[in-house]
Amino acid sequence: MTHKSIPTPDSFTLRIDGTDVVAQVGQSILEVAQDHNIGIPTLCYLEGLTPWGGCRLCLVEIKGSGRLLPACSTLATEDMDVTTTSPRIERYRRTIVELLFSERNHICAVCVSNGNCELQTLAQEMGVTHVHVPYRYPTLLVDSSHDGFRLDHNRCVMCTRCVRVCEEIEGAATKGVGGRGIDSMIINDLNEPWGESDTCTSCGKCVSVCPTGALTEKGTTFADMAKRRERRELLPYLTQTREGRR
Amino acid sequence: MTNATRPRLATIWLDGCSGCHMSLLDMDERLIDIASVADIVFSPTVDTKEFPENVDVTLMEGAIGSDEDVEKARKIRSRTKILVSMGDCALTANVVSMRNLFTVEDVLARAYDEPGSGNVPEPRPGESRAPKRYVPKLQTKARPVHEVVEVDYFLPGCPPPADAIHYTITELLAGRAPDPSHLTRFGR
Amino acid sequence: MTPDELSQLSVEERERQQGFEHCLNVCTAASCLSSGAEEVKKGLTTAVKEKGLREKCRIRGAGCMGLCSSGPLVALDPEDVLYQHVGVDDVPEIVESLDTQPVPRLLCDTTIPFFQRQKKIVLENSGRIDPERIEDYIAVGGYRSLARVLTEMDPDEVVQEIVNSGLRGRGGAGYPTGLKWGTVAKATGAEKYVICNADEGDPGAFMDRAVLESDPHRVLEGMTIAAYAVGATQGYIYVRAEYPLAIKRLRQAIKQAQRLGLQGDRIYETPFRFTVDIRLGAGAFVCGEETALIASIEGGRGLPRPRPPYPANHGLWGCPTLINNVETFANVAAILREGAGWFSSIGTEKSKGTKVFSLAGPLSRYGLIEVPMGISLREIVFDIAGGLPDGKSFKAVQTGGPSGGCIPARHLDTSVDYESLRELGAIMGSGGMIVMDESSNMVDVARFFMEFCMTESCGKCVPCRVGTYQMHTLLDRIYNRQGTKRDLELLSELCEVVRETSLCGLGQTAPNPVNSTLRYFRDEYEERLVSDGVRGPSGDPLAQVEMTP
Amino acid sequence: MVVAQRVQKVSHPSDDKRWKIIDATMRRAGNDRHALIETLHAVQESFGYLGDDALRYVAKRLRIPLSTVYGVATFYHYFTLKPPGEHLCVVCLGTACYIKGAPELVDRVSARWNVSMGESSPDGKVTLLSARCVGSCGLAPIAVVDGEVVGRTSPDELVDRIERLGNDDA
Repeated sequence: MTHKSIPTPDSFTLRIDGTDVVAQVGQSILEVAQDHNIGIPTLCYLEGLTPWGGCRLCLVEIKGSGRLLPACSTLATEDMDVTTTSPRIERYRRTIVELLFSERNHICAVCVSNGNCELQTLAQEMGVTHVHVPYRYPTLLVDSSHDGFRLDHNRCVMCTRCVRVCEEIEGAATKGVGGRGIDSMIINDLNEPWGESDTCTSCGKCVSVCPTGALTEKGTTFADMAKRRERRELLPYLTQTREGRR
Repeated sequence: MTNATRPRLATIWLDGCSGCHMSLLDMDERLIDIASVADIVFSPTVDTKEFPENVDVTLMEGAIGSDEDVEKARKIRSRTKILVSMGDCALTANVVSMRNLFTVEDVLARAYDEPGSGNVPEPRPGESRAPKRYVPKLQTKARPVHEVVEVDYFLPGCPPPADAIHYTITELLAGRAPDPSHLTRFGR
Repeated sequence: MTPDELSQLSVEERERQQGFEHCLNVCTAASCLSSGAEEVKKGLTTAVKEKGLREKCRIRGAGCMGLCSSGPLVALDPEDVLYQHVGVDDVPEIVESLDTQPVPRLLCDTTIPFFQRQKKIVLENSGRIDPERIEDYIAVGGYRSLARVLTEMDPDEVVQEIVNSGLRGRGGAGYPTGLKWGTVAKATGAEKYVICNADEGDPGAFMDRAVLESDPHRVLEGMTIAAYAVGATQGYIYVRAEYPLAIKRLRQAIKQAQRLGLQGDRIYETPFRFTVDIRLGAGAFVCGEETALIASIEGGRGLPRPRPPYPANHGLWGCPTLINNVETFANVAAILREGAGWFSSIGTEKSKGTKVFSLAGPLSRYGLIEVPMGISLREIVFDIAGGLPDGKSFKAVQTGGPSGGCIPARHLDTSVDYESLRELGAIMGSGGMIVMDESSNMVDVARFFMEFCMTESCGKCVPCRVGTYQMHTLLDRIYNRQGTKRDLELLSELCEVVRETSLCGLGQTAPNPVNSTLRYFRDEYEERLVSDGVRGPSGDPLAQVEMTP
Repeated sequence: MVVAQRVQKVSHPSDDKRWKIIDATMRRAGNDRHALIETLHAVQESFGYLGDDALRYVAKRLRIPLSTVYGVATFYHYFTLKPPGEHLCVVCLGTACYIKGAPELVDRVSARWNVSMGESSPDGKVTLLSARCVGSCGLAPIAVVDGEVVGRTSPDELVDRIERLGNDDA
């Protein structure tokens, strides 16, 4: 486990946004930043799950590197000089959020996660007032075949948190990704209705980790979703389970 | 425009539920303050038939859903100096865009012909009761306003809170660029 | 087998071949095969048999001879005669004339620049040996470099030789090969791997296919030398399933090499062991990207992962892994045979050696060519390819496929090397080179490549997954005369975001065809724009209104 | 996840002899999960497509989650999950073919048999696929009909060619 600023044999310093910070060997830039209350936006990242590096919102500048690198999956190293934000990075992040809104049918007003949605919050934090690119309006289905849960592809951002939690923590590997590119979809088993899955344990972890309204409990209201969000913040078992397994 | 004339405001309601206008009315007595410094020259709440020339600020509610909406948006844009997209339907097509997942024919059939559509007697097979005249033709997809005309400012929300609308109007009247993001969010 | 036994085999095979008075090499690479080379070869074999000439004449299926526009090709050895557009009907005449004058109407002039201006290293055996017989390769000196390396050189020396040669990766990016080998050699790991990237996915490129079909042992020898240099014992060739002939010949070649002890345990009776297996791609361009390729060999979805860590340290199954492309490996044996100094004397200061291109488009002559680095584009298009026929005029040459760019006529004198092409907004790429005439619309070309990137995007990262879709939508709009000035601005903005934020090379380079056509052919975009007539008053909207009541 | 050291006994989905070919492919790779793509290639070569039963069988034998098998099978465009039509028409959409009019080939075949790219026609006659450069750019535009290369072709010629194949069957 990490300690915020007490030097240990395994610790070293680097600079983030002009400030010297202490990091532990093996920590990612994001972990170090979070330890020091430096905010970097994330979407696909979730503490306790293998970093995915797909949403590109945590891209940061590292002095000497030609490219922006994802903070979630780039190891912090000694004397690294990291800049977490700049007008250019902010512009890129805003565009990425806009691209996500344009990709599927995110209709906040009628979404059960309205007010408790990480995508919505990101848009607000970044000052996204409208989407510059054309909306795709794909025709996507809602899988309500499971007794307790619902999978609404219209709200999915393909962060794969559900896939990772299902495989890495629950060990069921019910969820996966089918297809590729813009046609990628979250699937259950051989792309069958969720309710017919033999492998799903109905543990509900996927629902807990979903950042948007793509995975929800049936019969939930806005208020219930707020509770769900609290519960997600109480998911230290993700980290613990993994630590224990190592 | 000269200093002698008062700023000319307008609001318009396209493909939406009018909720944004309800929120606008929720400004309550602040409406009177606005009316004391500006003229509201066109609005669902004002009895004007033709959108006038030379409007300073127009708040546009609703998505672009029909050919008529396109025509109106274009005319209004050409007669307005500052166009504000008001509410999620204008910004994202929002609830209105839920019909985009279906063809226009299917949408009309659902509304006019299918059992439960309220039409009595039920239409004969192969025959549609969808109006062929007088009602504006639907576009293939409902779209946000800024996909059709240029928009200057955006006011998110479903509906945007009265405070956000008030803030936007007063900032514009004061000659400042409004940034209502501290008061708004998609879907709220 | 020992190195001496190899020399013995080489001599015997040469003697056997010299026993024939004539050798008829029939090109049996993909392009000639699809225009009927197999029938020609069968016809020749039958005719020779019927005439009782089997002792005198050898009919040999050979690899690609390069001039695909004139296929099927048949070359006569030792007469040094090349026949073009050969059909089954021509067979009797060819066989008849073997001891007399060649058939004039079939003759292809081999003094033309197409042949004279090329410099063959990678393709030195292509079209001259039977790719299905290891003895043919050994007869022309094959596997001798490997023998020397294993018996006379330390791994470090081999790496150093490659460093000195100045060879750079032929897959497109041009990373110094020696540096890569050195990194893998220094990396620590229980196991190390050598991977040959033969997932040639660039639409309009078939260099690697031709090399694999024409001279598969060359690639195996290069891989084996690399394995010795970096300390690997297992190799993989990742080849597209769409290349059945290349796969067949590689499989054959591996078996033959195993039979002669050139693969497996105790190669050349030294302690060194190395085995190559084939892994088939399954139609995913992104697998040309190193980390995606590794994911695919591991049996999964071909998704790239963030680098660092680089495969050189953390590659296949977490082990240090050397990945080079087919053409890179195909250079290795020649470098060790002739020396680094010889290799680095060819080409420019920073780009050494030769480059193979597959040349296509409305040209008088096209096909597979190998040219020294530093040659100009003009020499390739107008000398080697003979320019555009039928009075068509040159508009642009596209290099680097979906990651590359279109170069206009005014830059035709540019030298073909990694840096110069990059400066023009194109890239060397793996070697696809497509010439376009006035009938090609550049917005359409950009749209074509964007459609490619969109369908090939793996979907892992947002900017590539959604950005390529959106750029394609905008290009489609503009091409169909429905786009506005704002759409064009938006397209440029997306180009920047996708380039800067995508996870892997596919997304990072996807905007290149748009950027380069915008740079050189902007008017073709602008003339298609429509004015929507619904923009607000120009300038700052606030300045339009005096609000103070 | 529990990794079994020995191969689980899993019975073939049917009596079809072709399953033995699939078994052999997996055995050659030590029944390792890394052999998934090789095995799917073997299935498609033997059966023409990746059926549901085949995917389940391979998943069980190689001890790979169903979702992973489906993910891999649908990631690679070379694999198809539906049985192919009687005749296979592959149109090359490499750059050289594209600029020489390959899109018109696709449009015509698609219109004639009411078949969209990557699908089989409703009458089961024709499957229409695209290839990214078959490496014979000199013959552009190219289609490959039932394995035979049709070079420098035109929309009319190609449609005619496929139609004649259909007639031969009748």
